[in-house]
Amino acid sequence: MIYKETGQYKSTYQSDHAIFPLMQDKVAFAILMIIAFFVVPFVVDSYWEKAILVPFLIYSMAAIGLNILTGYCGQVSLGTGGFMAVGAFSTYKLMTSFPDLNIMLIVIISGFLTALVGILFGLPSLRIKGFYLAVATLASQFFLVWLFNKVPWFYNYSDTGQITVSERTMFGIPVTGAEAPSYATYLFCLTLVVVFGFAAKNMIRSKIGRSWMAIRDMDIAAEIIGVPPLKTKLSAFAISSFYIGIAGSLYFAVYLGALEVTESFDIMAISFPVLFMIIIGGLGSMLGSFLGAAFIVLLPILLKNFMVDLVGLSAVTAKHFEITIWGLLMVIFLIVEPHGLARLWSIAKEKLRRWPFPY
Amino acid sequence: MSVELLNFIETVLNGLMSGIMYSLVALGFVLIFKASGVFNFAQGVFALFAALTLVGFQTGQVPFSHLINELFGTKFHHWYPEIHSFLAIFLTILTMIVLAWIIERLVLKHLVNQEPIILFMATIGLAFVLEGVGDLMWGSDVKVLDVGIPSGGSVWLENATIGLASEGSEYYGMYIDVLNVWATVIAVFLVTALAIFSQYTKTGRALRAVADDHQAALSVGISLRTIWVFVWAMSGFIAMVAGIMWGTESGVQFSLSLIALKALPVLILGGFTSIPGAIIGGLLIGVGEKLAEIYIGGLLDIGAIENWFAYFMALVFLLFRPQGLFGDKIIERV
Amino acid sequence: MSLEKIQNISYGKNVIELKNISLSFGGVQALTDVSFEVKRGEVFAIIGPNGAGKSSMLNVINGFYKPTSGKINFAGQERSQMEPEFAAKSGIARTFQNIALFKGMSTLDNLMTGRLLKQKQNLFMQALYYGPAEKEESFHREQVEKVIDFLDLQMIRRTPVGSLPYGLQKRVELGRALAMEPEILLLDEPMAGMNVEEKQDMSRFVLTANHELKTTIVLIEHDMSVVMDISDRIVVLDYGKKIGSGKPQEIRNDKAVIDAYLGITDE
Amino acid sequence: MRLKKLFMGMAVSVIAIGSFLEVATADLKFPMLVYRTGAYAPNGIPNADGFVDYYRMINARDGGIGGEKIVFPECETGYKTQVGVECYEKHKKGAMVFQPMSTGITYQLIPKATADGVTVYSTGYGRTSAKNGKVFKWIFNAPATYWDGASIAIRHILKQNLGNIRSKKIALVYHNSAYGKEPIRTLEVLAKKHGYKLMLLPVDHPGQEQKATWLKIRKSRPDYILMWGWGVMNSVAIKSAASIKFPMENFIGIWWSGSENDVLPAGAGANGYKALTFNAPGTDYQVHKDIKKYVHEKGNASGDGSHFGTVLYNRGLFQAMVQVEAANVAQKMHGTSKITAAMYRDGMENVNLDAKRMEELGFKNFSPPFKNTCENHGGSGLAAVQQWDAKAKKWNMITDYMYGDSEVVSKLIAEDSAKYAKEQKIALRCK
Amino acid sequence: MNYVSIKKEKNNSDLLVVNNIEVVYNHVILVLKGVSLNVKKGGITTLLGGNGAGKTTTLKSISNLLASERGEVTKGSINFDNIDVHALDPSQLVKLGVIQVMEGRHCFEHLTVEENLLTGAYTRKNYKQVKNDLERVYNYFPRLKDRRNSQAGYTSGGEQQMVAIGRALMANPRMILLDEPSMGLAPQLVKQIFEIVYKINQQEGVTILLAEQNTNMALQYAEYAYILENGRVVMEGTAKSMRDNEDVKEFYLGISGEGRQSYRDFKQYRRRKRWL
Repeated sequence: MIYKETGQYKSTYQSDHAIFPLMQDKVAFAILMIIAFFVVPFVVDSYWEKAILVPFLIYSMAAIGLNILTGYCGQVSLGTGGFMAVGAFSTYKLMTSFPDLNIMLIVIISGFLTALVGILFGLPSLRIKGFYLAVATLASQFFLVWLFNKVPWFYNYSDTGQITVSERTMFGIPVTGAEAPSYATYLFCLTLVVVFGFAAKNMIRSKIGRSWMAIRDMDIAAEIIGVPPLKTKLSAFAISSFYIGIAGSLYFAVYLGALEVTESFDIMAISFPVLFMIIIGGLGSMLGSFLGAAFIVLLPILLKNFMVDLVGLSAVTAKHFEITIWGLLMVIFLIVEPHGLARLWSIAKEKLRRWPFPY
Repeated sequence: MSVELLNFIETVLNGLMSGIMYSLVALGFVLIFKASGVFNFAQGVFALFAALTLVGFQTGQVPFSHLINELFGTKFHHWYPEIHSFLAIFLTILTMIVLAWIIERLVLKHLVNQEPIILFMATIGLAFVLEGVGDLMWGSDVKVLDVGIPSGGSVWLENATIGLASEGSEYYGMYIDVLNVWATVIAVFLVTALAIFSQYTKTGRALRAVADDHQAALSVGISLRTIWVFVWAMSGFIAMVAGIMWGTESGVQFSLSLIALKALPVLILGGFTSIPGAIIGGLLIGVGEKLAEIYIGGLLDIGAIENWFAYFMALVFLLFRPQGLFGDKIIERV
Repeated sequence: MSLEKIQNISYGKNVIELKNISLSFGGVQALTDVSFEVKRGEVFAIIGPNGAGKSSMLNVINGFYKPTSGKINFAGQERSQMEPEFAAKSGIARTFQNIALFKGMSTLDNLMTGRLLKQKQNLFMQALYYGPAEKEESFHREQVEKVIDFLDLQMIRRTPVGSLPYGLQKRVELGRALAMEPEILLLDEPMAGMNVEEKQDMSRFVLTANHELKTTIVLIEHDMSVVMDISDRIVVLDYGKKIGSGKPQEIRNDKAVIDAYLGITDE
Repeated sequence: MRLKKLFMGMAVSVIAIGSFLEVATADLKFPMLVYRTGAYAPNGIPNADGFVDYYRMINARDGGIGGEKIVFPECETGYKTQVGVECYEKHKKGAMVFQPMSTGITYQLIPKATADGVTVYSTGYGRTSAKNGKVFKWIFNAPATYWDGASIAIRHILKQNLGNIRSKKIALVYHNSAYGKEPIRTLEVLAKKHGYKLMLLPVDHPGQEQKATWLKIRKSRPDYILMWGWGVMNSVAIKSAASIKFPMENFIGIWWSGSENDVLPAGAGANGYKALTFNAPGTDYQVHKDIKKYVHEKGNASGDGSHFGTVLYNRGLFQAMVQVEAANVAQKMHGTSKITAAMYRDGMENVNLDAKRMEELGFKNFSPPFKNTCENHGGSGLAAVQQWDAKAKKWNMITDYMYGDSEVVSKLIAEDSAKYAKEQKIALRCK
Repeated sequence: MNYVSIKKEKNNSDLLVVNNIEVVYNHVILVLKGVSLNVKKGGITTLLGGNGAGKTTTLKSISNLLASERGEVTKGSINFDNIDVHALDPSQLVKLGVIQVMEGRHCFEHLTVEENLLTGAYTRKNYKQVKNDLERVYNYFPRLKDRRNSQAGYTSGGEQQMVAIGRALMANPRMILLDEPSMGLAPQLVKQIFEIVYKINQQEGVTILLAEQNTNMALQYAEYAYILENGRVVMEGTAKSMRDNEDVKEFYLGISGEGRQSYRDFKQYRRRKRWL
């Protein structure tokens, strides 16, 4: 009985509502945070930063955003790429228009701007449901990408539509631009993800979260108990887009540093992968957003390194295998546990709780 | 007639033709969605896979030759020079049937009664698998596909219409791609056959029954698995037709799989569950996007709007009919 | 059980009046010129054959359907239709014929959704959580726990309702409605698919809510023995028309009602 | 739970090999970012094959560069920027030069490589203003830039029209991305100068469906069409042009729109199509003989060897040759065969491929001579026009190598690079 | 093949024997904990019990519709006419003559009434007999004949129940598993449906296994009854003996010593004894 919850009684509703009601979870989470904030920054190198950690954090942010919309509010969206582009281009415009604005502020304002766009494109959700909505959200995806490619104002009339980040600092240390040290970009993203991760969790366990889930599970009944569908769905779109916008902002400013909209925010590059993340991680689960992001960021790299460096296949054959195995794993996962990695995790915890007894 | 009018007609005509090309892809989607509630994102990759296989058979490529050569240091690529395209098509159809059977066995069977989004994701996984396997089997080089369908501008139409313009104006006749005409003929044939089949045969009725209620279908003794294999094989066949049409136009290569994205607006406009919807939706989208691209886009000098315009069009239609133009009305009761 | 609730109950006053309600969709006439009123504090039953328009009637009352003609007199105002949100805010709660619970959520969360309208903290405070939002959560949790206690749902507090058996789901649904502290409770076939024993339980809950919380109850039910036993007044619909109304005893002996609905009298 | 074990095993292996165990050798490391999969694979494969065959030939024939073997790990990007970043980070340690093979990834790597001190060589693509060595210390794009290309195409048209194209209508069909948009500014400036009318026709990725574009062309009848396409877009465009009976000799593609893969699907219709090039097609060069002898006949050909001598294959040879030559120069300059990345950059900056040197390398008349300097990272800017002979299935060079409108181009480059320098606060080099 | 002669198979032998089956959902949830039933040829046998008692699961494990809900029979055996059917597909069972009418009707909403009925004959080959049977079904349910061309989704609950039963009849079954035919129906309709079911049983000799909440009705028409609780059979007997049993009276019929109790008079919850 490694994972014991007996003997931990709650005497107040507050403690019963806590994010980690169990001591073990609390401790584990604290340790994780200590490692993330105080150990990793000292050992991180640029490969880990650029190829794994920063993308993982950014995708987690986007996944939280999409999970709010899809996992909690039940509105399937394939427009993530477009919304991330809004975040990225807001950041670029803000950076170039207000050279003295703090980068943290820029990122958050970009989030708010994306939220506004999200509300606009969330309007059809009032009438359209299910896959019809999912496909309809592609309209926003294609339109936004087209817009940022077409209107030169967004990329400051550069010849090619490429945008490049300039250097910005926090506490004197650059966090954007090519000179930013690995630990700085990592910590910058980590802080945002942790802060907004908690905010998301809090919203989910409050009134607004329950309204979303009510709409998700049965919108008619929700309306009848007094959940206004318009406001609730739009709030989900807004908050989801806020997170996705921040993710887009970081994706541009911290991760890639330079990008061009048609390729970097392509539906196959962003919208689908982020949707995989929340489904493989677990719809309607915060933990799932992180697990899913980790899975999707890491797996291809794992497979690639495994096949190219260990097995010694040529890059191209490895890639073909990678695609195949990747697809297979997705299918297998969905068959084994349609509720995602988060569910697997809780089953594992359940087993630990009973260990060494089988039932 | 004024040249403007003729040009307009030409645009509409070409839009219709493009639409048919989209419909060919959308049809496969509809079939599968109707029978198994699966939104099969792999339909585009199906088309690619079918086209690759067809070319592979036709040119006698050895499947997995790249892989085998890499692993064992051998050097073989082809085992026979070339065979007739009809034989190749026949072999491809067989392959697609086998593929359908495998998919039912390995994927669908295990995902019965899952939520639609899970099934959707599974088909994306499937798309990756097929893409990877297709690459491994046949290589990712571009391949020329020629099964003897003529293509290129129609000289006959051009000559026939050149005189229509009013005297003295500069007009060169109307343009239409012969390949698209063929696509239209084939699509009309396919849809008619499908409609007759599903309305008037026992299997067709069973198909619709399965589409309505899996459990009930099971309870009256319809074997879901047979129906599914049947349906997936059929949409594999349609994918092959789409693959041939698109592949003839652009060569067979990975991009072929992205035509699924062009079929999606067609699908929501026509309704996920309606075969005629797939055709009408395709025609509407085709005409709409071409007119938009040429007239709105041309007027405001903003090119490349057709991609999002198609989706916007579909969206506007959806606002009035949330289940698509021909989709089954959602019978909702409280 | 005592939800904090101060009501100036004046029994016998009309709490809602429906005047000449007609409703049609897509050419189908669901309700034709139906009028009745519900009095404060009573158990009021609507009965009639399948497709008589009973559920449509409830949907009109809580604003989900907009009547094509007719007036609704509620909360001192005469209006031509209700809005679902307004209805919910003014204390109309309901349950559904085919359970409409939030299947992905736990029993507790389902009941908590009943409190949504009463929670006032804004989005920012909710995201911040600690402080006022937490206090508010705890307050409502306490209220919901009372309902849990009343309906004996303790064992399934954390269970996702989707995996509960049908009867319990019905009970959770009632709980969600009660958590709204409704003035009027609309129950659409609350006993459908239950055996006698379960019906007895359900009747008890409904009657307790009616007696102790002074909730006015509007009920659709097919089981005549239940209806006759627990309701104060009954209205009978057939093909969207009102064919009778009155006390249970009057209905039992009403010729038109017997012909259209009851067939043989209850043994 | 077997799955779990597999994952654990793989997790361990990635940690082991991800970055820490990157083997540092004395060899010269030329990482290759290739794309043999995805939408652009048909173009990526022959190009990559050229690289690989050349490196293998050098290793086999000369035992490497100055005795140092070339290692050229391939990293498959699928033409995707994010994967490109991962590949770069994975291979940058000890790497001499990166050939991103995509304009998107090039833009991406410019600041990073500059910060890390790694040379980026984008042969005839990428950011045009990187030609200005004063601003872009680590970036090279010799022998010619897109803006050279655009002005050469215009020059070719001018020549055909005896210098007067005032009444002409020229359409640009371009890949709607950073790559495709590159020539627009130049063409606009040139339009002002020469008085032609420019029509812009973007084609969205991947370019499978271009009906509207070609209907527009058919209607408005431009005299010439220029094309900045890549991947499937090229073949569909050429086929469509043939279909609407556009005179193919008036249809000119950039050097990335002129490979066999682009014209073959159009069959006879493609006859007469023109494309720019800065390297010759065919297999009549010494280097091909060497590759045949040292690589193919030994059974070491990259891929199935079927791309040997194609345009993009030959371009791969050329690109690889320049990269190898830069190492040669660096070794000579610094007097050591074990050069560092910084030394390599110096070598690249001092590459001087005159006719004599080309001949030594087995590239006699293969491409025009060029030379990098501190200020000029963009080489000569020379390119020629080649034309497709559909019957012989062969590209023929129909002009000499010519210069673009250097007056216009260099002004644009100065402007753009100055803007970048200002944005990024870069001090100018090369006093 | 003479249709009627086969169907009139009333005698005292057991057509269906369910022996001590256990059913597990999702590999973890044990729903049936050893249920045994014997169903007499040509009779009506009823399964009674509350919600979640396992009635539906029992029927589904016989017709083997469990598989599609991630359930499986882990123990025990099911014999139909001396054939072990527990591993058979639903379609094979239908061919053998066992067909289930599911709870909640499950009509094919977008098919017309007639098409619905015809799908019932999916496993049959003889088109002429199918046509005859269609007419017979219309005889039992004249209302369906009037609505033969309307979409089943637009018919009323009662009509849908008729479609469901009619559809089952179209398979020319030897045994119908009838799950909650009265659910959500008005009293008059309930009676009508039960009468038709009874008629079918009497005239066609189709064996019927009926799961029902409406104990009163079920016991009026059935010959033999089982009571399930919590996945176990807790009581069985002839319908008559059941009707006279005090416990059944109290818990399932709502009648205690002196007569029917009013629903108004139950004062407390959790007052009862259980057969466990």
